[in-house]
Amino acid sequence: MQMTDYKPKIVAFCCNWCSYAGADLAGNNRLSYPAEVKIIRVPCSCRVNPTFILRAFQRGADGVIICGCHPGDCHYTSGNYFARRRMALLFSMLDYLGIERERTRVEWVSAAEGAKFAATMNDFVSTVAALGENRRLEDLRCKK
Amino acid sequence: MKRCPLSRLEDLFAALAESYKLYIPTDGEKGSSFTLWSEGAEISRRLNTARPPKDFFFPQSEDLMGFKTHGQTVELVDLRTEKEDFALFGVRACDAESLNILDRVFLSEPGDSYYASRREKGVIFTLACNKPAETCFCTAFGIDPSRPGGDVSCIECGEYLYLEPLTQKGEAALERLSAVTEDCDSAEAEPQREKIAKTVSRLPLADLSTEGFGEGKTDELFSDERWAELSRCCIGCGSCTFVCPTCQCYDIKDFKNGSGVVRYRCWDSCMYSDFTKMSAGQPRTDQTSRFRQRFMHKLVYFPENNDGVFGCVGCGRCVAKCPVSMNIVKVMRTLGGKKDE
Amino acid sequence: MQKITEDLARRRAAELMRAGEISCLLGWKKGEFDYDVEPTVFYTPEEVERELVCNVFSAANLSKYLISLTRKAEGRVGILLKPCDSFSFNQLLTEHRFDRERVYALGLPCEGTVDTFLLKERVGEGIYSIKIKDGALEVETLSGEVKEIPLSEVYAERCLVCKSRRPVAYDEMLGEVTPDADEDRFAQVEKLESMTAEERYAFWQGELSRCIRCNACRNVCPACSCERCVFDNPTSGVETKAPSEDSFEEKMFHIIRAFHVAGRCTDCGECSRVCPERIPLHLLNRKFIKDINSFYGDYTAGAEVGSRAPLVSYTKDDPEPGQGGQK
Amino acid sequence: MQRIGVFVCWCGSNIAATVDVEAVSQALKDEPGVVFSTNYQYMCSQAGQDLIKQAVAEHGLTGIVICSCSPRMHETTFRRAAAAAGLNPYMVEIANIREQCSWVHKDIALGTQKAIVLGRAAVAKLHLNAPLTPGETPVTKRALVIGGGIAGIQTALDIADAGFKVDIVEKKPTIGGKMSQLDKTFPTLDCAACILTPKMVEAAQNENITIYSYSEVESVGGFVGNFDVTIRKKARYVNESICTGCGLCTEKCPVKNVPNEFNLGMDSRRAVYIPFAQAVPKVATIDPDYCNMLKNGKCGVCARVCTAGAIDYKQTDELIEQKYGAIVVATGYEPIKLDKFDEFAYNSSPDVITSLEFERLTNAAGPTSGKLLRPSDGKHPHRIVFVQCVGSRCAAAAGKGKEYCSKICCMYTAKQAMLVRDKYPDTEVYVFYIDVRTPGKNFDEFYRRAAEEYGVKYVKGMVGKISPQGEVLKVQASDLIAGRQLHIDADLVVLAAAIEPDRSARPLATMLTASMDTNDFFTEAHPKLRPVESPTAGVFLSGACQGPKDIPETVAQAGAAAAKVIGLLAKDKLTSNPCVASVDELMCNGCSSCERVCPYGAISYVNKEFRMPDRTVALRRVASVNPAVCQGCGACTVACMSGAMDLRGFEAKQIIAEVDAICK
Repeated sequence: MQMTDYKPKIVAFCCNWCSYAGADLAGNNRLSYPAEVKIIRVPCSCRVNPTFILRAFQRGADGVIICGCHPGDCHYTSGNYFARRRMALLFSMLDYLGIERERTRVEWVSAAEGAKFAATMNDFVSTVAALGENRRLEDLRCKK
Repeated sequence: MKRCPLSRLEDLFAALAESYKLYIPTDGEKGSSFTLWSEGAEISRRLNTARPPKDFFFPQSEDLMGFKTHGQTVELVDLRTEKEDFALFGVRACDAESLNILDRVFLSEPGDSYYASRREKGVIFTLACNKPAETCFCTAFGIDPSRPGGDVSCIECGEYLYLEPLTQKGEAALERLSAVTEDCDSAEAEPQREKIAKTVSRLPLADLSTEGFGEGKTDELFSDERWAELSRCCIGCGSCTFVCPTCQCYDIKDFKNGSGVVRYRCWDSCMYSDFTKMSAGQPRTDQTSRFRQRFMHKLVYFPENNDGVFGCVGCGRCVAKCPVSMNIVKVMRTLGGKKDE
Repeated sequence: MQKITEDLARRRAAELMRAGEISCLLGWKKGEFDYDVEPTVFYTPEEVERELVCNVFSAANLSKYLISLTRKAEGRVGILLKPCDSFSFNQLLTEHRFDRERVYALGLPCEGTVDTFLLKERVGEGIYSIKIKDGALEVETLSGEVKEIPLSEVYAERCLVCKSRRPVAYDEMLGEVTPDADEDRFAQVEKLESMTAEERYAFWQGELSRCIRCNACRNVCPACSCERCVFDNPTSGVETKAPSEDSFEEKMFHIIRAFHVAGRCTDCGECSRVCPERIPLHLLNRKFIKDINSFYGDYTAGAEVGSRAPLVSYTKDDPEPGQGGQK
Repeated sequence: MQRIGVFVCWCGSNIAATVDVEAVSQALKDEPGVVFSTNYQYMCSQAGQDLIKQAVAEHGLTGIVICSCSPRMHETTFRRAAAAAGLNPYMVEIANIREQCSWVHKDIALGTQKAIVLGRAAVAKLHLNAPLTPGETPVTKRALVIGGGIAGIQTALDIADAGFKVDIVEKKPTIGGKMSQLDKTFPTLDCAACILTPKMVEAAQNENITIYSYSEVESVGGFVGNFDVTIRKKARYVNESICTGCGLCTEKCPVKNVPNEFNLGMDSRRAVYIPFAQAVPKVATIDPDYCNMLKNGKCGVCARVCTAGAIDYKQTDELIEQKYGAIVVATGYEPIKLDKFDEFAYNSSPDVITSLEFERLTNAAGPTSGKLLRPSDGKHPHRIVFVQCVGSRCAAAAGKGKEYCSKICCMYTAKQAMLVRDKYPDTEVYVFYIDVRTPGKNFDEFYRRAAEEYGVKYVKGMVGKISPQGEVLKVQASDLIAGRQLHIDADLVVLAAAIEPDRSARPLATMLTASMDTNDFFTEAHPKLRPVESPTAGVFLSGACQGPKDIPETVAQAGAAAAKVIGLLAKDKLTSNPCVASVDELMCNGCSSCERVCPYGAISYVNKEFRMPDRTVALRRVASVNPAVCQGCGACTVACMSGAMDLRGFEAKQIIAEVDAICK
């Protein structure tokens, strides 16, 4: 059922201190993951507004992942704890509205976890690819 | 005049649906709405639809055009969606009249081609109101709910539905219904019209009048101090505007979709704080002036520019839907005079 | 019972006004019809005595008006608070939206308010007049018929599952506190949760596609008290005005609105009451309330002034996102 | 409209091998606002930077996008280059097409396409960039050191030596801290007092140092460079400036049975006391819990004997307000309470003591004048068992003790065991251990000397139970290497109790808005790269308040903290990161949500009059961000419903522009 040439669009929000550095480390170690993943650098996972996530889906993203420091390791001490609450509630709401829950994810990736970053992205892309295109939260005007 | 037995209403709809996309009011759990007719669909038992038929001619949002970028060049894209011929059945007298009001806005030169094309494609079958509601006050604007306008004016009386063509478009439509209709005397429906007239005279808002409004009243009414009191609890939402069959204000916006722009227009409300906002700010900075604008427009400015025709048809939707019961009736009662005064 | 409260409210409010304790009173008065009761501000004791209406149709939550009224009015502002409105009142205080010292609150007992849409559906034709009797409404229709409608059949859903009839804020209570409703507030949410994702999507698509973006839900909401809403602000990047053809913007609007009031919404139900399309918007807010309760422990916005809302708080072992509250 | 220049870096072949750099620069040429686009071998090289300067001048660029390696690598480089070219350094955006593109995607077509998208996102963001200027705040050239132990003293001395004023706040009547209670120090065995007391005297005599002993921090306001601190100087009922420290009062005071905390309650002192002979300040203090005069107004002996007239029963607490540019936390540690370790009979037998008590028992100034005598009967112990890891390295599930290693116990136990064997060769000494950890200069040699030269019997295994029986302590233990149970009749048992942060640290952390870990140790801004700074700007960490450490490490960290403070105080003005939160007051609701999520206390509220859209004037409560304190995390921006709060450099509309560009 899955089209072979279908490439999901994935937006990854990465905190500057851990996950963005983790992504850099994945690069340093040449650990590959699909090019569909595009990273947006934010200072902290707590900078990610639910608006950004919905906006990405509106504009045709098929999956959105938020990566931050592990709980307890936030560069700003508490940012990821707030992000965790916000995303837990938001994701639950999206699920409630019937949006596939596999399209959203939060993953804690430290600056040392280049391998985890690559593995996470590989897994997320294949999960989203299996779901197919996001049709429930897209704005058709983007296809005009 | 033609008639069709009420027992054959289904056949009449089927015949209409052969030539038109037919929409009839149907009942949902949360209210009634015009829906595409399909076999077995039942016509609404409620007096009127939650939203007026305005949407068919002037939808809440519609794409006007698009721009696509290719490198450094821009291409113009026509996003107009052409409608097929369609028929609306069961439009009430008030809503039918509202289209005449919208015509004055959209069809006067320079005409709005988007609206005009839809108007051209649509044929309106109106239906007299056998059971008006307490919120009805169309008579205040000279509308007779027993003689609705549109292309074909219909009334239920006894066992029959009586159909009278009022326009050429209506006549053409009726011709296609010859299999389910028969000729009759126009007097047959009179008893029902009288009955309606009697009910209407007993309506709680029957005494409402446009006395004190209309052309030439701007100066007197604009500076009336009672606007502040009238609008005191208005929450500034647009529900009155968006359920109104005659409100026709819109905003034009650009939606940047990444590969270009979709230019669309959407309904706007003079109740909103950013309505007609300009670089210098909002012309109306408080809710009182926005509230006043809405009713002055319907009761004074519109008639002033349109041969005395008021911008309200008394459908009563705003009366029913306002979250805090601020409505045109209150304004007319407070600032105008009663019929018998 | 209701009549007694109304008389008491008229008398006390007029007294307070005459004594100069309050300069004006936020209350309700009769509109065009018997069921049509509108919020208003009274400035004279005579108006209060003549026009104040406290009955099953006094549905509007008045607390939000305090923000603008306390800015404008001289002296203290009087307000009538139903129990559910008192939660909104506290939540607004928690967020410093008005000065408590400037307000004198009269608490009202409440057994529920009538959903006028249900009432009209139940009556089935035009309503000429309504008499409120014990436990029922005596409705005279336009056709002259008189129908007796039990109140229990036309109470608003929000009242049947009311979170508490125990007022949490007042300077003075008028009458006795009534016993709490006993229906499960989260039953409807649970029903939706038990559906498949496809069914839920179909349900919400059906509901939200009717949205006309009139903003009544937002403008009436006591938690939506922003000086300027992000959806009205062209620089916010999310400003929207109308439903788009495929209804994305309504989804965006309602999700973000629910998120913005998450942990702050007192479940007063005004959003659903005022929706001209009768979209059950409260089910979005109630989902957040239910999740907050199960993820982070029971929390009732507005139960006390100054409490820390769940979204501006955290613990180190909160559940991870996407795991339905599992830690 | 911006005039944007795009520079695509090859990074030699690092990028160019898997990304078609020419295609990328060509594609980005078509982006709105891009007036110049090129690619070059090494953008970070001088030649590459010159290219930027040249293009800025030639094309009148207002901002530049560099498609290159990670911004974590060269953002600063390119910002400097932009500044050198006359641009605001914040008009630079970097598309990471190396670490996050060319190095991870092997397909050239895909890599190139992604690089273009990332470039577009950077261009889209840059369109919305605004020039940013770092803020400046003046610095109060005075430091506060909280805690007067060796950490605090060393930090204060180092800061004072650099010529800055520094105040020490110590809650006890004297500075000196835990080190003053120690006997000898490992691994050199020099006497603690001999190396500490000169430093205490030096601190007292340094004219740049003010010591507030018997004082506590009451409140802290302000921010880096500008802290406002209130210090509560507790009433000691003795006028410090008059008291000569002669000690007459402490001899004449009739209340003799006050437990002496300096000797851990193993002997007594008077109600008026000087903790120890070398106390600094050497001033008497009256203990209000015991003084008859203060309790019921009957006595007054000390006032009568004091020839200087220093006794002042009416003295009250004094509040001192002072401004500081930097604050150093040096609150140290305490041994844990052993209430939960019933198996070691600490509470039931006086002959089971902690290591710190042992220090006092062997100290010449201690309760036994340095003779090792059992607390119970004053007899000389002939068999001593040392138990290590009492409360350290406990499983969380045990419900008692600490999970961490207390770090210093292995070494001081070796020291204590060695000293016993040295002074009393007839004494048999056992040490029970899980592991012996001796990483440190000359540490392992020291331990081996104890075991090999001094005949201390090291047994790998834990003590299971200690039961007092008559005069002896029955020690039941396991020898893991021999694989057998041991039963030893000991005369004295010494427990190496775990150490934990001083209890005053938690409330202090709240005042400072400095973060702590679950064990109440202060967290450092970065565990490796900023180990002596707290995440809260202007707050520095010295000594065991940040984690267990021995004296050399403490002194080293104290010096490092001092160096950081000196670096801060040496500046006349502080420039702050301009990527901080900013509030649009017209939109702010004053709801306090932002304040509640701010980890730095950077947000406060003010009441201001505003002209409202309807032309009325309203007094509104609005947030105000202190840019010197804000670290730019952005937590407040999402907590803010109205969108009044935004983060410079990462504004909502900028991130949305990136999202849009990526999803295109």
